[in-house]
Amino acid sequence: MNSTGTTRSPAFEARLKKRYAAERRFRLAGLGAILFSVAVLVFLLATMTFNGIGGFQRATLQVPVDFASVALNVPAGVSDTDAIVRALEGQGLADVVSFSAERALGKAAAGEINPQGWRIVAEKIAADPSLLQGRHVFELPVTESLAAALRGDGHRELQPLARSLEAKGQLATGFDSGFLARSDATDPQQVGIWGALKGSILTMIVTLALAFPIGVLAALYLEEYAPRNRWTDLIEVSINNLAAVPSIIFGLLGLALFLGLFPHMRSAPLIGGMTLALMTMPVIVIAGRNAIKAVPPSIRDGAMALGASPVQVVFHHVLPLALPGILTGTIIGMARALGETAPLLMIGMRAFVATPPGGFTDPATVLPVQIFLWSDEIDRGFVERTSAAIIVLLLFLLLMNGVAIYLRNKFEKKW
Amino acid sequence: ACGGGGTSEGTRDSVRAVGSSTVYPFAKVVAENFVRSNSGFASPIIESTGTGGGIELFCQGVGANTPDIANASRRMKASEFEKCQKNGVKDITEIQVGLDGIAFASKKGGIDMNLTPEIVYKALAANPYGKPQTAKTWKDVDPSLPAKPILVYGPPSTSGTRDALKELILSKGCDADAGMKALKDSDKDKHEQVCTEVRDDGAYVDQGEQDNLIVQKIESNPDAMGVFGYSYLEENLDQLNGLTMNGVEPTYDNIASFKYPGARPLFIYVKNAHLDAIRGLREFVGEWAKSWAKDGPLAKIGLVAATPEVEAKSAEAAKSFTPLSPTGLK
Amino acid sequence: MSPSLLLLLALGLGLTAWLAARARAWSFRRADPGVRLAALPGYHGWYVALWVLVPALLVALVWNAVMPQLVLQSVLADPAAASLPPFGMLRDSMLAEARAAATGAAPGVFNPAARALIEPFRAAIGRFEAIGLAALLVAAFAGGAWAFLRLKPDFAARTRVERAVMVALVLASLVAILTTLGIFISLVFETVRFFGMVSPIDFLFGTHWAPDPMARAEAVDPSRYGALPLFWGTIYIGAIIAMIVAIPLGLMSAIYLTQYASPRWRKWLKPALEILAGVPTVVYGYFAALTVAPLVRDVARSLGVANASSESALAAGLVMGIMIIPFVSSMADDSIAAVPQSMRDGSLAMGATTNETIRRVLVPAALPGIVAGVMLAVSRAIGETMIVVMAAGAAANLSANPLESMTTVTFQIVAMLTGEGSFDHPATLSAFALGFVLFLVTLTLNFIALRVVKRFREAYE
Amino acid sequence: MVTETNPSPEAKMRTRDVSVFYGAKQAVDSVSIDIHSEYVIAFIGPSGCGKSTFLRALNRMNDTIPGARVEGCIELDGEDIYRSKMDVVQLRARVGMVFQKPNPFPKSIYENIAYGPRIHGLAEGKSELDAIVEKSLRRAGLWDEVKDRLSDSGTALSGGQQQRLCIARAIAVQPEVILMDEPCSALDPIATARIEELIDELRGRYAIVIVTHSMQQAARVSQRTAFFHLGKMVEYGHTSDIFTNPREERTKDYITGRYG
Amino acid sequence: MVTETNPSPEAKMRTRDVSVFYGAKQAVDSVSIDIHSEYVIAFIGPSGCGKSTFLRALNRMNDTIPGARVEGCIELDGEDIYRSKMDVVQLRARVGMVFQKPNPFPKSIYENIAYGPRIHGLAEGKSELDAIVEKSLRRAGLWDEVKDRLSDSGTALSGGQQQRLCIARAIAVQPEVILMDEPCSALDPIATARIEELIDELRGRYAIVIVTHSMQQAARVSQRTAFFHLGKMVEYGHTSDIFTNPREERTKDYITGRYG
Ligand SMILES: Nc1ncnc2c1ncn2[C@@H]1O[C@H](COP(=O)(O)OP(=O)(O)OP(=O)(O)O)[C@@H](O)[C@H]1O
Ligand SMILES: Nc1ncnc2c1ncn2[C@@H]1O[C@H](COP(=O)(O)OP(=O)(O)OP(=O)(O)O)[C@@H](O)[C@H]1O
Ligand SMILES: [Mg+2]
Ligand SMILES: [Mg+2]
Ligand SMILES: O=P([O-])([O-])[O-]
Repeated sequence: MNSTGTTRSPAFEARLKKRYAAERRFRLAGLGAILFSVAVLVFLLATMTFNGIGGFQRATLQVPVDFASVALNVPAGVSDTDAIVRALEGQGLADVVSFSAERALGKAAAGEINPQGWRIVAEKIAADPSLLQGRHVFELPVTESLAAALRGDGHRELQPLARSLEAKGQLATGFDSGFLARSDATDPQQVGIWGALKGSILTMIVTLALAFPIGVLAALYLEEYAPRNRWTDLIEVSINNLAAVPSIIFGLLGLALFLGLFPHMRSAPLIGGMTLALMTMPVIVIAGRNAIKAVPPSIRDGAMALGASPVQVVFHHVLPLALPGILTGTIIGMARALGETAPLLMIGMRAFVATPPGGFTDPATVLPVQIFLWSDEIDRGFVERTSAAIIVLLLFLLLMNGVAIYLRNKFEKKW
Repeated sequence: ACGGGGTSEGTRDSVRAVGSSTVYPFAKVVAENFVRSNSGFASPIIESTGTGGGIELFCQGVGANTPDIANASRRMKASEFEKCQKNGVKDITEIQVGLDGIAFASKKGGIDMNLTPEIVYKALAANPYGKPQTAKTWKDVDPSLPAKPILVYGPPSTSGTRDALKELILSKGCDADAGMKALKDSDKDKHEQVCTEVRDDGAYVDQGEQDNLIVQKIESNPDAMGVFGYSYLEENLDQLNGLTMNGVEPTYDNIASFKYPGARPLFIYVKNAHLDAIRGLREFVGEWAKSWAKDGPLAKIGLVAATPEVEAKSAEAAKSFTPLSPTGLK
Repeated sequence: MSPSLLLLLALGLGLTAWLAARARAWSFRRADPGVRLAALPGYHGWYVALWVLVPALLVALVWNAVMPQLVLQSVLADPAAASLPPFGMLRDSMLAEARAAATGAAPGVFNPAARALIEPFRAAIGRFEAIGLAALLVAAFAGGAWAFLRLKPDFAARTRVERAVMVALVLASLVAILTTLGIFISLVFETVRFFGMVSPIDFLFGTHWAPDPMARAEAVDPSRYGALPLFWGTIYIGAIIAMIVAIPLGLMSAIYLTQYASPRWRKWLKPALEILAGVPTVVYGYFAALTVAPLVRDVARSLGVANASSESALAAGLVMGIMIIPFVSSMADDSIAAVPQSMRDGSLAMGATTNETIRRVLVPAALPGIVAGVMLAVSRAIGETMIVVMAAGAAANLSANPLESMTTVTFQIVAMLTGEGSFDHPATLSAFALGFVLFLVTLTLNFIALRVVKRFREAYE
Repeated sequence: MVTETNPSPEAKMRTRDVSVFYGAKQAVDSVSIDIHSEYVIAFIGPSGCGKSTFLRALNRMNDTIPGARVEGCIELDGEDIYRSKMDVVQLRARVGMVFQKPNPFPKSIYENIAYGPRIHGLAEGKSELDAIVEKSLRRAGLWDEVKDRLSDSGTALSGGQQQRLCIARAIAVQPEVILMDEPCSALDPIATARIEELIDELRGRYAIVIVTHSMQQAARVSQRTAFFHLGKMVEYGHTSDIFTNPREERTKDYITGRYG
Repeated sequence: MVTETNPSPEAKMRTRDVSVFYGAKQAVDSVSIDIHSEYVIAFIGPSGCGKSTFLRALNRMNDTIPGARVEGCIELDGEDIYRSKMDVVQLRARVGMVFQKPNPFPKSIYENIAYGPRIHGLAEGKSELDAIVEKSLRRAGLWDEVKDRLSDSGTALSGGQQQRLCIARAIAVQPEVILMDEPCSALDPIATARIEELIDELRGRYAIVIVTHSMQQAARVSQRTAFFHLGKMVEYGHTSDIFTNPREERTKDYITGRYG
């Protein structure tokens, strides 16, 4: 063979140098791409964590209450917390608390205790009526103004008060475990994420329960069984196209179709979940089809030649091998669904719901909508709460994906 | 509880209100107080859909599937009222709950000037007085103003705040010109276009409904100006500076007394047919009446109380639920 | 009985049927060890279980739908109902209250007049629930018995069960068609209405977009409904700028992860990148508006573009590109990892460098997956609104300058639909028209893409 | 073109004028042949002459290749296997196949063998399944090499081991007809001997067709030989006749190539 | 264990005490051998004895198998190929390989062959490349069968054709050493003859190692033969000696198996 060179000619060596340079560049580019993406991620996570840490805390004042001097009593035979709280309210607990606070902290500080703070005292008493026997120190939430003053912003006038209370150890910020247990409220010191989180959990359950099986089955049908004709082309194109339909349009469809069928379920996680499922399904189908396509035909041949039926071939061999790819689709599809706001606005999941939903058909809101709403709250106390809510959302996302990621790593095989 | 099938029968155990995003924060507070002071009622569901979307839902008919209250940052339109009537929503109570002011603000220490509706109109209109817009800096609008570029962040055309901006500021500035006043009589549509269309060459930046973002953007840009509801200005007074209009500062009192030009009323519309059917609806409306006073909880978060006469009228409406008559609607 | 209890009951019956039928199939074999069953015992189990479950669930469904009506009829026939107000919402609410109290969903009634109805409700519900339960049991047993009696050693249970599976598969694929149809229908009527007010020509070819939802609906100015800048903005931000970011970053990340990084790193980095897809768009919006956009502006100014603004298509596109990296990277990663090892070996053994192997063998072989990932990414980018409005402003500009403010079709749809305008205003209706045209455009693009991908697919083995 | 002269009536499979096309390209041209349980048939012929294609037609594995099309008639126990009511699954369970390129499942060695018996319900309980796995592996001469690593992946075996695994997998379901596409090409003489023994052992009970490039092997294991050339079956007859006394010129040229 | 007795100084490749492990499992055990251009070496031995593994060690294709590890020393022209500065790309370009399972790229037949020359820049211009493609295909004996369908996919060929395609692909880059793992196992006698001719033709200029299960083939094409058993190289020597007069018992047992 007389060609320009062989593998040991100087020309080859020179070329080789270039190829290696290209290789290095390529590899660096890959590394750079990864590093860049990770850096952005880290930046986002770090800023959110930095901003959000404060959101998990709230300011409390130490209020000593001496019950011995007042005549409060828990009605005998009542064990329901609400009833006890109501009874104590009737006996003037609120005044007792504010009076004790005034005596211990001064009038100005007492005025900055959250007006609903006595409820905490009442609930504590309901849990342990023996508290009424003596003197106890309660940590009561403060108003947003004092909390802002403690942070160093907000109105100037309150800042000296905040500083002096802080110096005396009576005012402090601490971890607010209630943030994860309460629901939406108007006062940033009182808000919690549980309502939205529960709404998201319920919605995602519906979405996953619908989108995953339907998506996987549709992908299997299209890739493995469907005859290649106009009809399947139509299905294929419409699925690909659904992925490109802006999410708000799915909201319109949910509004017209699902709310048309179940008109009394506006704002319900069931409707939200169904709407998001329509949006997530195409992603799962597309990813799934690719994963299925990548399974080498020789594996199907082998199973088929053993007398496995087409359904067995698919469910015993193709599906397990395609599972990692299907799960990838599920992960990114569900991540998108979890972070989606626009379509949910159309079906009413943007509501102010102060109680967590009791079930799939109760009015609810979801994390991203809650975040969206909080981010536009007038009150500045919401800034940190918003970041805290974002952290909760991301943790939920990780948890949700965790199982899928574990399975994906487990099922990944080479052939 | 499973709501009994899709039959005409059905009810809700909670009040449902939809509508304006401006009224939304106030409605939330009212809802919260309502639950506290009336234990035994489920917490109302407040949804911010925008005034138009809210009235659309409100007017869909009578029944558990439709909202009980529409919050609005403008009066109901005659066409909307008709639609309500057509769908069987006959008796509607209109209650004015207070006022909102649209404020112009900039960063403390940033650009500062005394605005007038005319200046704003000349700076922001797409075709001021029918002529092409050429102003790049404030100085181009009025030689006494600083030579800083015009950059105003404001509400989108789909929002009630923008509607108020047009109605309360731009139209006034426009009508200051005699020619425009004449045009109003000869060609109404043309007049409306010339007077209310906002320039879209980047000097006016439509920022969605993200008012907090506007605040942040003007905080980081001393040359920029923002337009938003008065409550946002109040919350951020330590960073922002309200710009005077006709020499009047955007303060609570000036808005309440309509001295400041950018003040507009806020409403809620109640569906009378639901009053007996929905538990707590009357009480919820009553809670509004308890909250809207000058020293009430709503004022704390930026609602401007209406004049005492209006307040009295509203309180009366919240008790007697006299239906709205279409005369006077636009 | 609540629906979930019914469901559980049906499932329980199904499980019993499954066990019984399977045992029966085993007994065939035990009775005659020489016999070769036409299907595995498990399939016999599934066959009978399906025959129990499907009728039972159908009955439950139907009964759940008609029972409230039947209960209502019977309560209204009760003398206590005579005192009810005539038709209207109050009557409905009283009935509902009584029903809720009767089922225990509510502790008591709010309207005392409804109290008399509680008992009739309780009685009627009890009666009809019993009937429903009986019907369910009958259906389940009838189905089960019929199926059970058909079991024979040579009964082809597998074929039948698989036929049921195939039906499920076809139904699942039909969901896509139905959804497409649903979207089409929910858009088309309002679109036609809109085109009655603004001519399609003005809409599709006009270059000025400034609808005013507050203007009088009767005086439509068609010249303000030119959607061209929106479509351009959508393509420019979502399909050009974002892709210039996402494709190289995503593809190179995938390549690095599959070919260079150690499996341990890959195991952690791939899910880490996927977090990017789940960060709520508000966060990206603020990131774009407060970090990236000013940066873009300052860089542009320092490069001598004097009038660079804080709102630019570039900033929005960049951030959007980052958001959709995982769509490209994860899908490409999966497809590249799925190329058989022997392809890689073949190339490496020829003396190809890793990079040549990737570019010339692996990427072409994995192309369908990569293309699908990119298509998903573009789709996601087109649908994004929050980043657009926060970073690119909302001004509809028809310009090739990435430093100018722009807006997209999707943002305008969201703005119009969630805004203050009334729903019969052309501005609000324009959202439907925009959605409809976008739908048709993407449909066409997908048809073309289908053809192209079919052409270029490289099948291994 | 030849057809067998006296087709015995009890042929397990018979094909009549079978042609196979890949799109427009004809790979097999009017092949008619009878396959009996009494004797092993060897298909020989140059590379690309259509042996594998014809073999795949016999248990309808061609169905899986897009564009492949079969004409003519193929019968199994007198039933046309291409008729629409044919149960392809059962057909393939009855007509087993070993492919030219070994294709173990990416599962454990044990699972590779156990798969077939499991889906056909050939074993009751684990111990019976274990027995089938062991027996199949032993017959394929692989047991000693893999008995300690049954849970390793089937793809981590050497080429020859993979091929034997595929043979073991095929016989584990006890098909009635076994089609082997060059089963020994990757095997060393010892393993080859093992497989040839196996074939001998199975003959009589199962109908066996084997594609091979080795004349010696054809001579050793088969009783009938079919020679393919350019998609046609050029000659068919007793193996001894074909090798000692071919009727056709092309056959003679091929087998006297001295190579193999 | 044996080592060659008088290693000629100009050995193209030499290995010393090479062991290969898959994880904990040892697949090759201390093999020392010299590979010269003057003669073709055949590796024979039972399935799973480590022939492929050892072959892959010679051009570091083992690098791609996770968990595979090589000990000992392998030199090409006196340079240790496992030293860290070794240029693996050049190594593989110089030491070509044909795999046991044919693995054509999912590209056209033409592109399959042109791939190597193109990445190594061995051809200037299209016509030169065309010439290389044609020549390689001719040498592999495939040209006549595929000359009209060069743009068809390489995966749509028959098993034997795929294998010849892979051989053509390997020789198109003109390596100095060619490792062939059972190159003829899927080939019919005619094609086998073509490949054997090719090997003969290349001998002298290229060092050639061929793994085969066919004693006849080893006898025909090789001048030296190495017999592997259970990972060890049991015997190495002149082919004629090994076949007529093996020193080791195991070798004798294997080659007198009479099969092949
Ligand atoms: N990837 C792998 N992981 C673990 N073990 C392996 C792997 N590949 C091969 N083996 C084992 O290593 C040993 C040697 O395998 P090798 O492929 O070298 O055999 P061989 O001599 O080429 O056999 P054959 O002639 O059958 O191809 C065998 O026991 C085999 O099971
Ligand atoms: N999938 C396919 N698409 C198109 N042509 C094909 C396909 N598979 C095989 N062919 C062609 O059909 C002819 C017959 O192929 P077949 O695989 O049956 O040959 P074979 O006799 O088995 O050869 P070998 O001994 O090399 O395996 C060959 O020319 C081959 O190139
Ligand atoms: Mg073949
Ligand atoms: Mg090998
Ligand atoms: O929602 P709006 O306050 O803008 O009407």
